[in-house]
Amino acid sequence: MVYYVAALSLILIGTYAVLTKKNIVKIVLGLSIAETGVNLLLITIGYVKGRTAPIFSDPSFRPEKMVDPVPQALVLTAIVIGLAVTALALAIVIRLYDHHKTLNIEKIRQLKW
Amino acid sequence: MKKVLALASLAVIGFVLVSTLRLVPFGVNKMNPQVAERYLREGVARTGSVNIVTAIVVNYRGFDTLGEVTVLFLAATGLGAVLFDKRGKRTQRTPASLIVKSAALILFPLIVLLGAYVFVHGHLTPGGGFQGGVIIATGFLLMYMAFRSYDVSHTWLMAIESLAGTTFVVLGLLGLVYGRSFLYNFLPLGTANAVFSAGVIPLIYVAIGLKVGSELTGILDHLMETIR
Amino acid sequence: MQTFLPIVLTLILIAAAILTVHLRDLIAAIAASSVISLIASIFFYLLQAPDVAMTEAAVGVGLTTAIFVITVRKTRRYEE
Amino acid sequence: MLDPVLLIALPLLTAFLVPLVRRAWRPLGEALPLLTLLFDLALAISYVPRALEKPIVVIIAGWRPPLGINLTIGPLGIFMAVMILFVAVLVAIYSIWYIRVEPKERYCMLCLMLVTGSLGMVLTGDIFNLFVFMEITSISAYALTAFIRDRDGSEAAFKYLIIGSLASNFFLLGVVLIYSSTGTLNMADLAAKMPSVDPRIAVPAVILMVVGLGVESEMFPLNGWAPDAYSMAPTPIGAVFGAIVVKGAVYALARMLYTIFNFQGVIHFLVIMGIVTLLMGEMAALRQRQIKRMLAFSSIGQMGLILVALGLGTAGGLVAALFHMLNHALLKALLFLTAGYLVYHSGSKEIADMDGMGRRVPLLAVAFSIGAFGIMGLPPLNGFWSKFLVISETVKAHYVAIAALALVGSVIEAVYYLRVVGRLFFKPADERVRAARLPVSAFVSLGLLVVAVVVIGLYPGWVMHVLQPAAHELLDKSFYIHSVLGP
Repeated sequence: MVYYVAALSLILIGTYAVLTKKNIVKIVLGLSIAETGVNLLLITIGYVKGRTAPIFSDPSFRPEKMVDPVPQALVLTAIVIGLAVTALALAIVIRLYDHHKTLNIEKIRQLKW
Repeated sequence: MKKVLALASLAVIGFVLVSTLRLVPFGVNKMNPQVAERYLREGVARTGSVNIVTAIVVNYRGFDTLGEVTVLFLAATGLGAVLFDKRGKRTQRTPASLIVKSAALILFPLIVLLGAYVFVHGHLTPGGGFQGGVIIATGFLLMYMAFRSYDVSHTWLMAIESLAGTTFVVLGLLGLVYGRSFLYNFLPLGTANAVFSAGVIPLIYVAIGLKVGSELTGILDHLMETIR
Repeated sequence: MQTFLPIVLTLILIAAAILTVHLRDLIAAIAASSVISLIASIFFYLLQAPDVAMTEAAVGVGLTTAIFVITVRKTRRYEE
Repeated sequence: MLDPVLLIALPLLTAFLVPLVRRAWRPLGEALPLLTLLFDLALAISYVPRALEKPIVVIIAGWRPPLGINLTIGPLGIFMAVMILFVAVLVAIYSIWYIRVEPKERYCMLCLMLVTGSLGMVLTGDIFNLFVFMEITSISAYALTAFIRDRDGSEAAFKYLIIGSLASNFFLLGVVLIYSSTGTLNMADLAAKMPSVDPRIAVPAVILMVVGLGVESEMFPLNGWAPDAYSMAPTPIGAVFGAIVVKGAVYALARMLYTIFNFQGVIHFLVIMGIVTLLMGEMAALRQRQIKRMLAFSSIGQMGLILVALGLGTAGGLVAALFHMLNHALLKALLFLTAGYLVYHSGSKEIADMDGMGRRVPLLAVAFSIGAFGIMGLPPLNGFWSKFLVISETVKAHYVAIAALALVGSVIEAVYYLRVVGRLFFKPADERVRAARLPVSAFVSLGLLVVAVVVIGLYPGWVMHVLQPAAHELLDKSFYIHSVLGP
């Protein structure tokens, strides 16, 4: 149960940061927090109490005693996608700072948001 | 005003999610007998990989992984495009102390070795191409931090990146030629729990490891080299 | 211990998330966010997902933090 | 018979290879992306007859669905793929001369991956795979928006990136909820299992996914990124957004709502969202002074019309929606590509500075006018048929008030397009603008688009031949399920 709480609060806090923060680095941070939250939620859903990781490192391990492997595979993909988005976002942040000499979104805003 | 609006919408999202997740019990087996349980039951025998997560990532859902590799490649390409004319001399960094320098020199080969170990053993132990690649990239990060003039050859990075990506797709196409479908595991599976087993899985993971490692190093390098 | 540890970690996690959003020093905020990743990675381990735990530790705690810090070094440290 | 997975695998291979090949032999490296796209287009066209007969199910890695990922190439998928590739090839030809900002090589790679991503979106039969391809499409779109690297380009890209990533987070959350209650990710399997899922889980999941896709498909409150991204990105990319990125997302929306969930309530909700999007888009377009911003808002308006037709839930409505999607893709590409040269020759983005361009660059102005007349819905151009269909189907489905509002939207649209056309031809020209000739690349791409627009306008029956099975594929859930999972 407590994992659900953790995942949900990460999603909500991250989204809150994206929606209200003025500093663009903070906005990107918020995005990555929310992503971590979604990943945690996915893994939590795949967990089964009292079972082990889906690796047959010992022949005595039984498939009935393992947790769901699919969410783990999905989260691996999601983490890497998140890293890619973050890296691109930060490159754009550097560009924006270069043009405007500020990280405050209200001072950057030229186009209508 | 904006904050109130944001909080209100978050309250709605939170409420919906909480009331939905109450219906999803924690820690109970929700596996689909036709999908997840079959991976667990047949995975080792049919893919040769002891680590079922690796079997799914590289084999069952290998197409996702190809997409994922593309996403990273895309990020590296996009980053290079966005920061294109900002390259130049790196900002003056404060030189690291002797301790950091010598520690980096000792650790760097070990870190790269660890990364290589992780992606070669991806089908046996936790870890795989991505983890190994990221570990290698952190090794390069350490070198960047320790030495002011440390530099990686861009031509080499690009060549490794390009070749590794090509290898992945070509392995997939070979599956099409020698097997029945794209990414088909056309090599013999061997005995489980040995390094040379699981057919193409280790080969693909090595390609992914090299690709991720060189891409992330390239991203770090690009970010570090931008003039302020 | 089995039930106690996740609760404590969750509390730290939420505190770190709030700090990340709240702190005006960006380097401190990034440090707090790497704590989030660290705890998330412990959670992944506890939830029997060692592969994911390893990835999150390497990506979230290591690389993401590094690229954030580099970005802040290239721009401005304090939020105005 | 080549395996259809090559449609996706080959462009990826090319994208990975381009940097190497360019080092080895520069001309080949520059021509390779275009050659790949041409080959892909030919390949896609060669699958059309087979796909119309029976959906082609491509198995990847040797695992039958639901175990592995599969591609499902039915009438709808192949229609979308051919449309995407046709526009992509023309944009690639156009870009040869137009894009001179370095790094050109990266531009080609990003475009190639954007096309691959959207091809993957329309062909895949797996919902998480759809998410991955959506990310490929949108990340390349973010990078391309920032490609010019000026102030506004970076800002538009940042805005697009934040809105887009937040939305894809929501989409992933929806996928998580669905997985938690069905344990599968294959679309056909999901469609089969959906009726037994607790609606208290399914409805939030649908909403999250619609929000996630709504951003890319420019649905009303989520389309704030569009005008800036369209107008700040390099011009060919504006055409790509309107014709490829958005269409891929609308396809995914339709697939999600019709094949997987099929909640009548949610589908009809699209009519309301669509008409609001339409009116907001057209009103905003009327006020614009810059030509690319005007085209962007007009694109939002047209997407609204498509959403209205999608939301009707009838076979006729779906045919109309798909037909309008095709026509809008062609027309918006034509308009954007001509606008690029209008801006280039007049040296200004403002509509006011384009007076008399019709005398200086007549071919360009004529091409623009054909696009404008087409999108306004004048016969005998293609836009007429699809607009007529959308509105008559809306009336047939008893949404008379909505049809009237859509007509109002069309009238507004006519006003602002005619204003531009009038300025092009009937205002005295600025002395500084000299007569200019179009480069061959632009001539070829614009010419082909004009031909396509006119031919579809004269012989709409050819397209209808493909559209009817495509609409049928969306409406008949069990047909889709059986063709993927077997009887």
